[in-house]
Amino acid sequence: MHKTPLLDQLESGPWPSFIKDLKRVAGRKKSAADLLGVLERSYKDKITHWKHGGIVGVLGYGSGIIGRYIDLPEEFPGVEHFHTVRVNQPAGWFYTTQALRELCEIWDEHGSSILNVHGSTGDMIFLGTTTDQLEPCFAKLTAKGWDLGGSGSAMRTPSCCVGKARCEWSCYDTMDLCYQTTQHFQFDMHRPSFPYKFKVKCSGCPNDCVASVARADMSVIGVWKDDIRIDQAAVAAYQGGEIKPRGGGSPYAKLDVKADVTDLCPTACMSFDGKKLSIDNKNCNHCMHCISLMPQALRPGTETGATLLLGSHAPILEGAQMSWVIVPFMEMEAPYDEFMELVGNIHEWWSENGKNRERVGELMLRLGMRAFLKGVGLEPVPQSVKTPRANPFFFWHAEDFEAEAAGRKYIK
Amino acid sequence: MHKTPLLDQLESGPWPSFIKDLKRVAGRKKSAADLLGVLERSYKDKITHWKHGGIVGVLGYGSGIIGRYIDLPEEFPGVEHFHTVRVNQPAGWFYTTQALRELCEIWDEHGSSILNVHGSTGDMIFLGTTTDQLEPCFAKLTAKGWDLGGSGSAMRTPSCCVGKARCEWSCYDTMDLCYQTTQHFQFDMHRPSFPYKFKVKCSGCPNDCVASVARADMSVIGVWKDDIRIDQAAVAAYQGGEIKPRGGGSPYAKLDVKADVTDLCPTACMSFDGKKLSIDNKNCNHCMHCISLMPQALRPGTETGATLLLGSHAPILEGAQMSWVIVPFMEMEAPYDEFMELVGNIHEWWSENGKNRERVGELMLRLGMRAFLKGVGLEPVPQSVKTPRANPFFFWHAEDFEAEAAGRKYIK
Amino acid sequence: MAERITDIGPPKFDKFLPPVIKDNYGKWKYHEILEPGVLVHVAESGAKIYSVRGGSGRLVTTDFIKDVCDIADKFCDGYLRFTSRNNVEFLLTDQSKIAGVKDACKKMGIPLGATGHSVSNIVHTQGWVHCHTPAIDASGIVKSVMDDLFEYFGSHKLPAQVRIALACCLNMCGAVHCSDIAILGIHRTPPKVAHEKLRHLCEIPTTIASCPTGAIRPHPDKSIKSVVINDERCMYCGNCYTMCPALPVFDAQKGGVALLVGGKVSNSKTPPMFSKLAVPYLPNNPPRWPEVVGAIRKILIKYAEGANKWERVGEWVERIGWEKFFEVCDIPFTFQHIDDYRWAYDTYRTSMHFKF
Amino acid sequence: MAERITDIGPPKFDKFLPPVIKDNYGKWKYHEILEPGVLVHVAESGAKIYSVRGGSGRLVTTDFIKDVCDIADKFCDGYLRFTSRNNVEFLLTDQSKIAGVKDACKKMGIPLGATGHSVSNIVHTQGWVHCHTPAIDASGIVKSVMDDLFEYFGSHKLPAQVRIALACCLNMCGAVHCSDIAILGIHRTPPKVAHEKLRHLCEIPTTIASCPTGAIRPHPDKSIKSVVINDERCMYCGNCYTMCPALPVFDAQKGGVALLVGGKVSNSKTPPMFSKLAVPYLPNNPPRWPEVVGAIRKILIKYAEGANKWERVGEWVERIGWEKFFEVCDIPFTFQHIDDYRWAYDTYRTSMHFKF
Ligand code: SRM
Ligand code: SRM
Ligand code: SRM
Ligand code: SRM
Ligand code: SF4
Ligand code: SF4
Ligand code: SF4
Ligand code: SF4
Ligand code: SF4
Ligand code: SF4
Ligand code: SF4
Ligand code: SF4
Repeated sequence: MHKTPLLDQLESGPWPSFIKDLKRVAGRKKSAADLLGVLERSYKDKITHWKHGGIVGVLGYGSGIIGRYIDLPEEFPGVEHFHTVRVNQPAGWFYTTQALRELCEIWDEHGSSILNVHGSTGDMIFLGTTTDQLEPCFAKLTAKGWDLGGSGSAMRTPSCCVGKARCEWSCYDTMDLCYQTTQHFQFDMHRPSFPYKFKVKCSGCPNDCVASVARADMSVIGVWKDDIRIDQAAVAAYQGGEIKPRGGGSPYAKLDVKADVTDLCPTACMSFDGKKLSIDNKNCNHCMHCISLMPQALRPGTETGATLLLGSHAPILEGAQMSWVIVPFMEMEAPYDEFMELVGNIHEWWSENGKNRERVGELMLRLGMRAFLKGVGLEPVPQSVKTPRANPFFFWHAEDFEAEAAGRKYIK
Repeated sequence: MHKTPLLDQLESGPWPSFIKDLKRVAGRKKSAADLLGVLERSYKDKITHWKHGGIVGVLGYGSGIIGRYIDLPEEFPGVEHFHTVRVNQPAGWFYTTQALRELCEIWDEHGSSILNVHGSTGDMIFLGTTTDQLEPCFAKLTAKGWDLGGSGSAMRTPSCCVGKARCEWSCYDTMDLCYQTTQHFQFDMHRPSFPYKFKVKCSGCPNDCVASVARADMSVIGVWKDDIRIDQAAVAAYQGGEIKPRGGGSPYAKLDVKADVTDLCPTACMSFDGKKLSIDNKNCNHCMHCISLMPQALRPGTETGATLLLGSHAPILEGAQMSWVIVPFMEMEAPYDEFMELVGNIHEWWSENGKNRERVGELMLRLGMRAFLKGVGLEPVPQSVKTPRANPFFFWHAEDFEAEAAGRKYIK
Repeated sequence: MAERITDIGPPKFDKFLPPVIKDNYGKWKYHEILEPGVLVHVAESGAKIYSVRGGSGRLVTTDFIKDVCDIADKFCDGYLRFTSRNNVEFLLTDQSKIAGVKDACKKMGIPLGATGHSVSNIVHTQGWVHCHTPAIDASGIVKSVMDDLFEYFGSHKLPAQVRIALACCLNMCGAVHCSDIAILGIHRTPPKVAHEKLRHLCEIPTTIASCPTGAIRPHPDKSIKSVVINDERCMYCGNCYTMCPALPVFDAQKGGVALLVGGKVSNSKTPPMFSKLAVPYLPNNPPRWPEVVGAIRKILIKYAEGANKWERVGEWVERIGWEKFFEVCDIPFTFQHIDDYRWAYDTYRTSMHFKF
Repeated sequence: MAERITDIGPPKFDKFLPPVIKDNYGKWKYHEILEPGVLVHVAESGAKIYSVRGGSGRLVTTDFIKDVCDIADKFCDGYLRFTSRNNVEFLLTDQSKIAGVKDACKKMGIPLGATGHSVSNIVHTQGWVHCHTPAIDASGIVKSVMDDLFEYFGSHKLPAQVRIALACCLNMCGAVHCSDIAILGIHRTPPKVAHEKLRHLCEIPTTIASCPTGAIRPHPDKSIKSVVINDERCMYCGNCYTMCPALPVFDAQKGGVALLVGGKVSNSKTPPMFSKLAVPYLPNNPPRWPEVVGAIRKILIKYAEGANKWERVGEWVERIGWEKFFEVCDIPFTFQHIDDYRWAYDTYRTSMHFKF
C-alpha cells in the first residue's frame, strides 16, 4: 500500500468517504491500491496521470469500453491498463439485491472492484480493468442478462426518471419507453456509426427529474393536454394548514394558496377566491409549480403524452445548448412506433448531413430548422420557438411561391 | 403635368395627403411634377426608378448630400439629377416661423420645394435638386447660420428629445448636449473618415423619446441615482380619482395605485398600503412606469446624469442590435469633457480596429468587450450585462496572472 | 473663397425657444393631456406652456411649411417645433388661443392627436420617392394605413401607446426593428447579375465582401470578370446592390411587405424589445395596399381587445405567448417565422413553457 | 463463438420491481415526505411504498454495494434503486421497518436526506481517478463540499431545492451547465505542443479542425510536421488534446475551479436556465479545496437569506439582478464575467433595467 497523507485527510467528515471505501478493497486488489497511489500523486502534482485510451473493446462492439493507461506504469503497474466497462443499467435504476450481488461478483473477479453507481449518462460503470479481462467480463455479464452501454459516436445508453413506477405525475411510461428505445437501437448503440454521440433521456413530467432538457439530444418530457384535476376539498385543507405544502419537504408549515400558488403561476392563469381554486387551463404552461406544492389537491390531466425536444449538449463547440421543442405533443403508447420512426429519421438525416463530431443540435443550427423539419418529416409549429425571428433575413423556396400561386395566404 | 390615376387615389381620406401637397408645387416646379410622374410609374411597375448616386457634394465636405439619378431621364428630365441636402436641424426641432420661412425661401430657389420634416436621423431633408444648385444652396444656408448634417462613413447628425425645454423628467440637458456634441464633432461630420456611420442620440430619461437605444451607436439616456421624489398627497389624489392617470392620456378614468402601479413595478420594489406609497429605491430599475402614470405625484430624483449605451444599428449584417450599457452613470454638465473624451476614444479605437463598413457595435462584438473597454479606458461593470456568460470559454491575460500574484482575489 | 463659411453646425437651439421655455428651462413640474393632441406643461413657477400636436405627412412641401408658419404666427408668437415622430407642435402660452389653432388646423387638414394611448404618426422612409433599394413605397403605405387607423390617432382608446414604423428595405432606415408594429419592404429573389455592367461599374472584392451570407463568388470564367450568386444562400438583403449597381434585387411580382410586431423602445415596465416576424409576406399592392392595411387593423383590434391596461403590444404578446398570438390573429405559422440566422438558438423554446 | 450473446440490452426493469409497484404501476395518487430522506407514495388503491433515501459517494466499491444489499435484504425484501443523482433508495412497504433502515444506514455511514428543500448529492465526474483531461479532481472536491454543507443534505431548511454539480473539464460530463451551483475545472493556459510526439501520434488536419476558435495552424516549418498554437485565441478547452495527446493542456499552477450559479432544469415557475459565471477562478487546492468550499458556502448562505419562498438560486438572482448578486456575495466583477463567445450579444444589457 502506498502512503497517502493527502488522501487520508478525506477520511474524516460526515459525508461518505470514497477514500475509506477504496481502502477497503485496496487490501485485496493491487489495482485499487495503485489507484490510491496514483491519486495521491495527482493530489501532490495537481495534474492527472491518465493517458488517452487506444481502441479497446469486446468483439463485434465498437463501444461500451473506455480505454485508459497510466503515464507512470513502473510505479503503478496495477493500473497500467485501467479501462472502464459501461454496463447498461436497468430502466429507472431499480435492482434486486440478487442482481447487484451478481454484478459485484463479476467485477470482483474481472476488475478492480471499484464502480460508479452510476455514471453521468446512467450506466453502471465498472471502473478499471485490464484488456485481457474485457472479453471474459463481457461473457459473464451477458450470461446473466446484462449488456454494455454506449460510448463513442453511437447511440448512448438512454435513461429515465422513476416514472409510473413510483411517481403520481408521470404522463407516460418512462421506464418502458427507455427500455424499448434501448432495445430498438441496440445495433446503433454498440456499433458507433453516427457523426457523434446521441443521447435519449425520458422524464415523466416537466419537473424533468433526469435533466433531459439539458443532457439529451432527444429529450422526452411528459405532459398533459387537458385540464389539471382539482380536489377543492384538499385545496381548502392546504389553505387551512391541515396538509403541509410540497408533501412536507419545505421549511414552510402552511400554504397561502394565493401568495404561494396562484400569484406565482407564471401565466397568471389561476385564481383563488379564498375558497375555490380556478384554472384557465388553456393558458396553463404545465410548469408543475401548483401541482408540486399541493400534490394532494392537484394532479395532471388524463389526456397525456410527451413533448419531444431536440438538441441539448455540453458547451463544446458553440456553447451549451438546451433541447428545444420539435413536437409539442405525441401520444406515448407501446410499441411507440411514431417515436421510433422519428428518432430513426433524425439519425438518418443527421448521418447524411452531419460532420464528424457534430451533435444533431449543432447540425440543426447550421442547416436551419426548415432543413431539419423537412428532412425528418415534421411541420413548423409555433411551440418550437419562444419568439419568431427578430431579423428580416428569411428565405423563400420555390415551393413557397408555388403554394402562393395555389392560393396560400399569410394572414387569413 | 403627368397623368397620375394611381396616385390620385391617395388624395382622399382623413390623413394628410402627400399627393395633394406635392401637386401644389408641381404647378410651379418641373422637378415636382416629374417626381409625381416617376412615382406614378413606380406604382404601376412596382419597382423603384432611382439609381445609386455618384459622388456629389459641396466643396470641402464629403457628406451631407445624397446623390440620386433617375433611370428614365428622357421621360422625366426634371428629376434627372435629384440629390437630397441634409440640413442639420436645431436641437429638439424647435423653430421660429422666421427661421422656417428662410429655409423655405432657400429651397424654393435652389431645389424642388419638397422636404422631409424630418429625416429619420433627424435632419431637415431638402429633397431633390441638381448638382449645380448644391454649392449656391449651401452658401445661402451657411449665410443664414445653417450647416449640413452627416452622411456616409462619418459622424452623423446627433438628435435629442425635447428634454429640459419642456419635459419635467429630463435628467440632463439633452438639447445642450446634442448641440455641443454636434459642434464638437463638426470635422468628423463633414469629412467621412470613420469605418462607417456613427450616430448619437440623447434622451432625457428612460422613456427614450428619441429611440436612442435602437438607433444610435452612442445612446445617451438620462437617469437619476437617488430616490424618486414622492408627493403622498398627490398619490392619494390619484387613488381617489381626483387626478387622472398618465396626465389624462389613457382610456382609464381612475388609478388603482396597487393594481396599476405597484403591482406592475418590474422589480416589485414598491408598495402601497392604501394610504402611503413606499419605494425601496436601491432596487428600483428606473423604468419610469410609476412616474409616467402619476406625473403629479412622482418625479425622478435630483442626483441626475446619464447612462451611456453603445452599439445599436439596423440589421445588416449580423442582425439588428440595441445599444448596451457601457457607463451606468456619468454626470452630464457642460462642457461635457468626460463625454467628449470618451466618444473621441471610441472613435479612435474603432478607426484603428474597424473594418470598412463595420459599425462600432459590430467591432465590439468581434473583438470582445475586454478589448473595447481596455481600448477606450473603461472598467468592467456588472450593469453592462444582463447576465454573466453561461459558457466556460473565457480568456486569461498575462495581466490577470500578474494581478493574482499581487494578491488579487476572485471572491472576497 | 476666403469668406466661405463651413463647419458652423446648426443654429443654437435657444434662438428658437419661446420665452416661457427660456424662463422655465429645466423647471417643469408636471404635465397634463387636456384632450387628444393638446398638452399642457406646468412649471414650478406656475407658468404653463400649451402644445397642440398635429399630424403631418412628413414628405411635405414648402407650401405646407408656410401654412404651418401662418398658424404659428397667428397664435403662437411664431414658435413651433416638430416631434421625434414628425408631428408638428404649436407652442403657446395663452390657453384661449388653443381653439384658434385647432380651427386653423382643421381647415388645413392637419389632424390633432398622437398623445397618450394613441397611434402616433408612422416613422418612415423614402420608398419610391427617392431611394434606390426599396421593395415598396413608403409614403403611400403610410397614408393608406393612417387613413384606416385614423380614429386611433386622435383618441386615447388603446391599452397603451402604439408606435408603427415603416422601412422600405432591410437597411431599415425607419428603424422599424423596435416598433409595436413594423411594416417592412422585402425582396424575395436574389439579384440578377448584369455581367456586362458589373465589369465596368463594380469592384469585385468589395462586392463579394458585401454579402453577409457569403453568397457571392467570383465568376468561374475569369474572362467574364464578374460574379455569380448562390441562390440558396441569398436572403435578398440588397447589400450587394448598394455596393454594386449591376446587381439589382428587384422583382415586381415577388417583392412585398412583411409585418413585425411587439417591439418597443421605452423602459416602462419591460426593457426595450425587438419586433418579431408576424406576417412574412403580403403583396405589394399600390396605390392602397389593402392587404397590408387589413392585416394591421386585425392585429391592432386583437391587441386592443386582449391586452391588459397599460400593456404595449409586445407585452401583450409575451404574456399570452406567441403561439396564442398566431391563433388569435389567425396567422398561419410558417417556416419563415423560425429564425435561422446567426443567433437563432436564442429564439428556440428550450422549455415546456408553451400552450397547446 | 456460436453461443456468444450480444445486443440483448439490459434486463427488463420489471424483473426488479417490488410487488407493490407492479400492482400499483401508474396508479400512484400522491406522496408525502415524512422526514428528510423518507418518502411515502400512496396509490389510488391505498397501497403505500416507503422510500428511504441515502447519500453515496458514487465512486464506490463492491464492498459498499454488498453492504447496501445487506440492508435491503434485511428490511426491503431485497428491493432498492438509485436515483438520478446517485443516491440510494431503500424501498419498503412495512412502515415499521423504516427505523431499522435508518439505524443500519447510520451504522454504515450513509446519511439520509436529499428530499425536498435540501442540497442533494453532487452530480460529478471522474477527475484524477480516471480521466485524461481534468483540471481538477472530482470526488475529493465533492467530499469536501458535502462535508461542509452536510447540514443541508438532511434537512429542508432552504427556500427551494439546491442542486450542485461538478465537471472536471469543459466537456462537462457532469452537465453542470444547468445547476444551481456548478463547480467547473478549468485550464487557463494553452496546450504545450510536443512536436516530436505529435508527428507520430496525431493527424494534423483533425487536430486543426478540433479547435473551436481556430487557434491551431500547421507549423510554418513544414519539415517539422507539427502545429503551432495562437495563444491569443486559445481558451484552453482541451478539445485538441482529446484529438491529439501531444497537446497537453495542463498547468499545475494555473489550473483551478470556476463557479457558475443559477441554473435549473425543472419548468417549475420559470423555464430551465443555464448556470452563469459567478467566480471565474479559485485555486486548485487539494486535498480539501478550502477556497472552493468557502465560496460555495458563502453563496448558499446569501441565497438562503435573500431568496423568497420557493425561489431557486437562479430565480433569486434574476429577481434581485446580477449586479446585486455580485454585491451581496462580495464577488468582484471581472472581464471574464462578460461574455465574448459566439452569442455574447444576448447577454448584454440593452436597457435601463439595472440597479446602481
Ligand atoms: C463517465 C462519464 C463521467 C462520469 O464520471 O459519470 C463521462 C466520461 C467521459 N466523457 Fe463524458 N462522460 C459521461 C457523461 C457525459 C455527459 C452527461 C450525460 O450524458 O448526461 C455529458 C454532457 C452531455 C452531453 O452529452 O453533451 C458528457 C459530455 C462529454 C463530452 C462533450 C460532448 C459535447 O458535445 O460537447 C465529451 C468530449 C468528447 O466526446 O470527446 C465527453 C468525453 C468523455 C470521456 C470519454 C473523455 C474522453 O475523451 O476520453 C470521459 C471518459 C472518462 C473516463 O476516463 O472514464 N463527455 N459526458 C459519463 C458517462 C458515464 C455513463 O455512461 O453513464
Ligand atoms: C433619409 C433617410 C430615410 C428617411 O427617409 O428619413 C435615410 C436614407 C438612406 N439610408 Fe438610412 N436613412 C435615414 C436614417 C437611417 C436610420 C435611422 C436613424 O438614423 O435613426 C437607420 C437605422 C439606424 C442605423 O443607423 O443603423 C438607417 C440605416 C441605414 C443603413 C443600414 C446601416 C446598418 O448598419 O445596417 C443603410 C445602408 C448603408 O449605409 O449603406 C442606409 C442607407 C441609406 C441610403 C443612403 C441608401 C443608400 O445606400 O444610398 C438612403 C438614401 C435614401 C435617399 O435616396 O434619400 N441607412 N438609416 C434617413 C436619414 C435622414 C436624416 O439624415 O435625417
Ligand atoms: C414629443 C416627444 C419627444 C420629442 O422630443 O419629440 C415625446 C413627448 C412625451 N413623451 Fe414620449 N415623446 C415622443 C416620442 C416617444 C418615443 C419615440 C418614438 O415613438 O419613436 C417613445 C418610445 C416609444 C417606444 O417605446 O416604442 C416615447 C415613450 C414615452 C413613454 C413610454 C410609454 C410606454 O408605455 O412605453 C412615455 C410615458 C407616458 O406616455 O406616460 C412618454 C411620455 C412623454 C411625455 C409625457 C413626457 C413629458 O412629460 O412631457 C411627453 C408627452 C407624451 C404624449 O404625447 O403623450 N414617452 N415617446 C415625442 C412625440 C412623438 C410623437 O409625435 O408621437
Ligand atoms: C428520485 C428522483 C427521480 C429519479 O428517477 O431518480 C426524483 C423524485 C422526485 N422528484 Fe425530482 N427527483 C429526482 C431528480 C430531480 C431532478 C434532476 C436533478 O436534480 O438532476 C430535478 C431537476 C432539478 C433542477 O431543476 O435543476 C428534479 C426536480 C423536481 C421538482 C422541481 C422543483 C423546483 O422547484 O424546481 C419537483 C417538485 C417538487 O420538489 O415539489 C420534483 C419532485 C419530485 C417528486 C416529489 C416526484 C414524486 O411525486 O414522486 C419525487 C421526490 C422528490 C423529493 O425527493 O423531494 N422534482 N428532480 C430524483 C432524485 C434525485 C436525488 O437523489 O436527489
Ligand atoms: S420527472 Fe415528473 S414524473 Fe418523473 S419522477 Fe420527476 S416528478 Fe415524477
Ligand atoms: S402548472 Fe404552472 S402554469 Fe399551469 S396552472 Fe399550475 S402554476 Fe400555472
Ligand atoms: S425621453 Fe424622457 S425626458 Fe425626454 S421627452 Fe421623453 S419623457 Fe421627457
Ligand atoms: S421607476 Fe419602475 S422600477 Fe422604479 S419604482 Fe417605479 S415602477 Fe418600480
Ligand atoms: S429603408 Fe432602404 S429603401 Fe428605404 S430609404 Fe432606407 S435604404 Fe432606402
Ligand atoms: S442580396 Fe444580400 S444575400 Fe443576396 S447576394 Fe446580395 S448581399 Fe448577398
Ligand atoms: S468532465 Fe472532462 S475531465 Fe471530467 S470526466 Fe468528463 S471529459 Fe473527463
Ligand atoms: S485548448 Fe481548445 S482553444 Fe486551445 S488550441 Fe486546443 S482546441 Fe484550440
